[in-house]
Amino acid sequence: MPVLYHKPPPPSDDKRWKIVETRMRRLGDRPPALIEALHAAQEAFGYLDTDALNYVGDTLGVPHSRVYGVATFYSFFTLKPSGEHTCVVCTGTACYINGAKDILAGLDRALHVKPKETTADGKISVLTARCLGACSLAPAVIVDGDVKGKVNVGDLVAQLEAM
Amino acid sequence: MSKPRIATVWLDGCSGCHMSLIDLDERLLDIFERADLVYSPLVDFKDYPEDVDVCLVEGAVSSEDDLHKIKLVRERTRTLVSFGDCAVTSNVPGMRNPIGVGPLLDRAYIENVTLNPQLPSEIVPKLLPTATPVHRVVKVDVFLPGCPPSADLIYTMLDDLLSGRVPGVVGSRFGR
Amino acid sequence: MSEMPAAARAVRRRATTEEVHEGPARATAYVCEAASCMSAQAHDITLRLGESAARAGLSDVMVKRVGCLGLCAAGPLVEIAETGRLFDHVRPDDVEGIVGALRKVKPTDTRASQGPFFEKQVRVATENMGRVDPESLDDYVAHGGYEALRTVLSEMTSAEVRDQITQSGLRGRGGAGFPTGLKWTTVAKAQGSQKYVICNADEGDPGAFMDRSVLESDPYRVLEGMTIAAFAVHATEGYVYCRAEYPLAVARLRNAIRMAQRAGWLGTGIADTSFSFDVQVRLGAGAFVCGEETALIASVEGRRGTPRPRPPYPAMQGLWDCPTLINNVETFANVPTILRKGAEWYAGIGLGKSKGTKVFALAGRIVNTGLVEVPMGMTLREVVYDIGGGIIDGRPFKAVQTGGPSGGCIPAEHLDMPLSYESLIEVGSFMGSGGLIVMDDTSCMVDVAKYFQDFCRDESCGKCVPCRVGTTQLWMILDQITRGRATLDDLAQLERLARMIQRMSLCGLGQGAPNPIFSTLRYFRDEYLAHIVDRVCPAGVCTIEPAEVMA
Amino acid sequence: MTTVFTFRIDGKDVAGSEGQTVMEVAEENGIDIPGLCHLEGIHDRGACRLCMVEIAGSPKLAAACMTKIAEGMDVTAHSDVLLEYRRTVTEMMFVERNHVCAVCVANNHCELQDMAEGLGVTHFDLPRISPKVDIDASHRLFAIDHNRCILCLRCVRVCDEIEGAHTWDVMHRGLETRVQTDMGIPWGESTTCTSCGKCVQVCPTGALFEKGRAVARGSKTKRPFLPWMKVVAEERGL
Repeated sequence: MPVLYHKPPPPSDDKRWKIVETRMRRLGDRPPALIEALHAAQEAFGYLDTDALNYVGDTLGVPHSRVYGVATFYSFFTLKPSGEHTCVVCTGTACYINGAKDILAGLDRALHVKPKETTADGKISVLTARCLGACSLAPAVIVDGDVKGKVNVGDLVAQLEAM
Repeated sequence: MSKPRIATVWLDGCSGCHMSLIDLDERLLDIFERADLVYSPLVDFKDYPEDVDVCLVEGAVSSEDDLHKIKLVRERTRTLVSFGDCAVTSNVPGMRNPIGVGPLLDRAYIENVTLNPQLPSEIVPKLLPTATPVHRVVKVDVFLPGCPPSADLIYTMLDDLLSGRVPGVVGSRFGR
Repeated sequence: MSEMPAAARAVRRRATTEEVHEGPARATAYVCEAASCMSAQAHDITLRLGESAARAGLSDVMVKRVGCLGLCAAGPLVEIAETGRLFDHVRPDDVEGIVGALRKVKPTDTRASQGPFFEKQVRVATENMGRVDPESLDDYVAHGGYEALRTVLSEMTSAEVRDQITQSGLRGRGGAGFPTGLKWTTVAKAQGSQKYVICNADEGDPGAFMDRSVLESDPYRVLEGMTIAAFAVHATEGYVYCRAEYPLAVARLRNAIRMAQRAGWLGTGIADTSFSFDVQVRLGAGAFVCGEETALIASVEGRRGTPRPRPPYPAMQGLWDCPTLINNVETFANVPTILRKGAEWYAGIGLGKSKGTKVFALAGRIVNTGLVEVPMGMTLREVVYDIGGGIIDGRPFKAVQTGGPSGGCIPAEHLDMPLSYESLIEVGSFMGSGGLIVMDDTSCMVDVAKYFQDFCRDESCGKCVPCRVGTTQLWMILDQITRGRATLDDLAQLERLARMIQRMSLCGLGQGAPNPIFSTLRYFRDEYLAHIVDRVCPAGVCTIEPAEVMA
Repeated sequence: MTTVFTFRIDGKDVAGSEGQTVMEVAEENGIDIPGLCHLEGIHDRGACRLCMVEIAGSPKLAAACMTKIAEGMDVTAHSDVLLEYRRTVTEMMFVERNHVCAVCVANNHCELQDMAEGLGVTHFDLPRISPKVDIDASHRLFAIDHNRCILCLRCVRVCDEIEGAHTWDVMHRGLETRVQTDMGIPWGESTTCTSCGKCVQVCPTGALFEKGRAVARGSKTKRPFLPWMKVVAEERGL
């Protein structure tokens, strides 16, 4: 299936676009590369903005509405920049029966932030994950990439508040 | 043997269903030859009596007053008819449900009012969180959808009930 | 979730640096570097052990990173290979002690018993786990890796390979247990010049981490299994569809693909034959439904992961409408061993129509949280009590949940039931991918059913009406029950609706969504009634609302 | 030469050519199988589940719109169980969003309303979900009221397969699923929409409608197909 129009230039001269462009080119600049390209863009920029979605769609020859449909279907993709720090709470079964619900309630009480939200000061984003596979550490959270096991709500809140 | 006792009740609705009932015209004479109307917004009885055979309920259950009334009606009625779309689906009164009571009242009584805006607190009954169909609150025996149900449908249903037949699905539709 | 755990970043940086010492060693320390131990700073332990051994002048000691040692609850784990001595919960200041133990290892030492957790297991898919370095192709080959593929390519026809798999009785380890040999034969015989092999590593069941552990611990085995499958079904291209939530597994898998390509185990003309096959990784992006094979295909094709009605089955019309073989990670991981040891050997393990072994992830209120592989037919009691070490704090066992959101809860009365595809279905559950979540008296079964329904409604793709609307309706009723606001009529409606959703939904997600409700109703109806009639939560989990609050 | 299969639907002997679906053959033989996502001329997706039928020998129900016919198959398209299930599906469509027939532009011209009447749905046992959803009236000629959308995706398919614009697609998933234009932007700002009106034409409910139509005045059957093509062409001087 040939691409009907010319490849668009990247939205800016930010070097990170190169990574996205290369990823797409390696996969033939064709529609099936859409999800991989979105992964590349999110990894490079932390989230997917309209520029990124348009660029990826135009390069791969995917209609914009379909790009948007895909980007919003998968919960891994985020269209908004996240806070300075992220706290991912695992809500897998093992964590659930070991108190993940209490952790989320504790975060909401102390920091007024619910899953998929960022605190008002833009400091901390709370996300949930469908099982990190760290069931032996239940309940588990990931704070800025570091997995913490057997989490105590008070300690977690204290750590986040100190950030 | 005394005649069957019929009542009609008006909850949160536009009264259109009652208008449609009046549209039975001369057939009303036939109905009330065979039954007594013991309670209705169309007649002047103060309290809902005991021992009612058939009650047509128009409107959704929207306020604490509606809730109180429908429970009383259910207690004192043998066959309860959900009369028209508001009673059956909550219809137009239900359009407020996604909005929520707080924002709804704010919009109506505060935001759009220039002179002495205030929330009504006396006399008017308190709104329930949602306007619900009658059958979500009490058991309903017969459903008569329609907005409003046509006079023909109402007649067929009453005729069935008064003749001791079980009213079937009466071929009405929501909205019509 | 775009954050990558620090452990995975470390692997990515390190990529392929060899930490395996050359030559035979007198003593070897295996350090578990699978995700669970890695999140407990296991890699730091590896580095410290190496330094410490070097400082102590122990030149004949090897410190080796290995995959999952299984006992995840006790990580970080270090095992002395020669004696079998296991160090758990290793902290930096334990390192000197381990070095001391390494110093004392004598050539005459034999492995001592490690207790029932290890002794009662039978390792097939996980035979290399905790033994080989997951980042070293040489180490895999040194442990018998690629022997099977070499034999297959040089001595067998594709029909013979399929026969072996058929005779072994291997069934799909992703959950449904479809006979693997039959699937391979269907794809092999399907018309089409281009065929694909896809490895389903979109392990989505909460509480399941078998596939992750296999990929983290022994990625070459999965690639070898896929390559054998490709030969058997005449495919030339393959994909591993892996969850993006498993960065360590993805990093090791990508590394393994690169190494295998370089060594000629993937690519054109594998092992100097005319057979060609290559593999690419495709990342999932957080959609549970993509574990369903038609949704998975849609996702590999770069689209929204929505399933489509079957037939046509992917075996006839799959990826880009070509015949496509889709098997799960564990299924592929069994293949090399079956071909090396023979179909009869494999068929000799197990019970009835459930042959071989099954990997289970033990989690929940169980002492030995971790990864185990047991022969089919082992009783649930042996798994939970002998291997799993029983319930935390010695509390009473209430139920074990298997099969993820499409599975069910098995009560104590069935503890002596042998584990097999058939027996699990008989008691109203489902094998699923192998997550076993143990619950004690602190879990409310209505709340558990609500948890799974919440999961299903959140993961419903939204394509078909019964699942999109129905899972939320079921959740709403369960929510009312847990608040003490439901009636017996609501309970009747719950059951009616659940049956309808089971029969009318488009894919396995919707069809299976009511299962947790069915099984908890079957065994724990009294808990439902307690919430509805007596308005109490026996486990004390749910918050019952005051009676006067109106619906 | 096409192969002809003979088989049975509801006990009636019927025949069709290889490749046809159960739905198509049923229609040709005057057997009505309900369906709302099905529309002749665009690809089927088997999503509304109203056309589910029983096929003897199979434990699972099958979507008639996507099930290819086979020699000797024995299809049951109408049974008490199927009727109950179809009623529940229809109910689900009603309670998912905020359908208020009395104030709907499509009142009396609505396929969902017809479906409920045809199946004898008199009320909804299921509680309403009552989500807060948007109305987008930014397009010059048309508007979309998501309160009335049942996600049949006829609009998405007709826009892609017939018009070739692919202005419409779906966003989010599960109960949050919505049809959307371009990058989820207001319809009026879409750069791909040709204003052809096909989506409005095929919408089974009052979700997509022409602006300026009053309640119950949204009939799509009583006027020539795609009149807006002419309007737009004239405006552009074509």
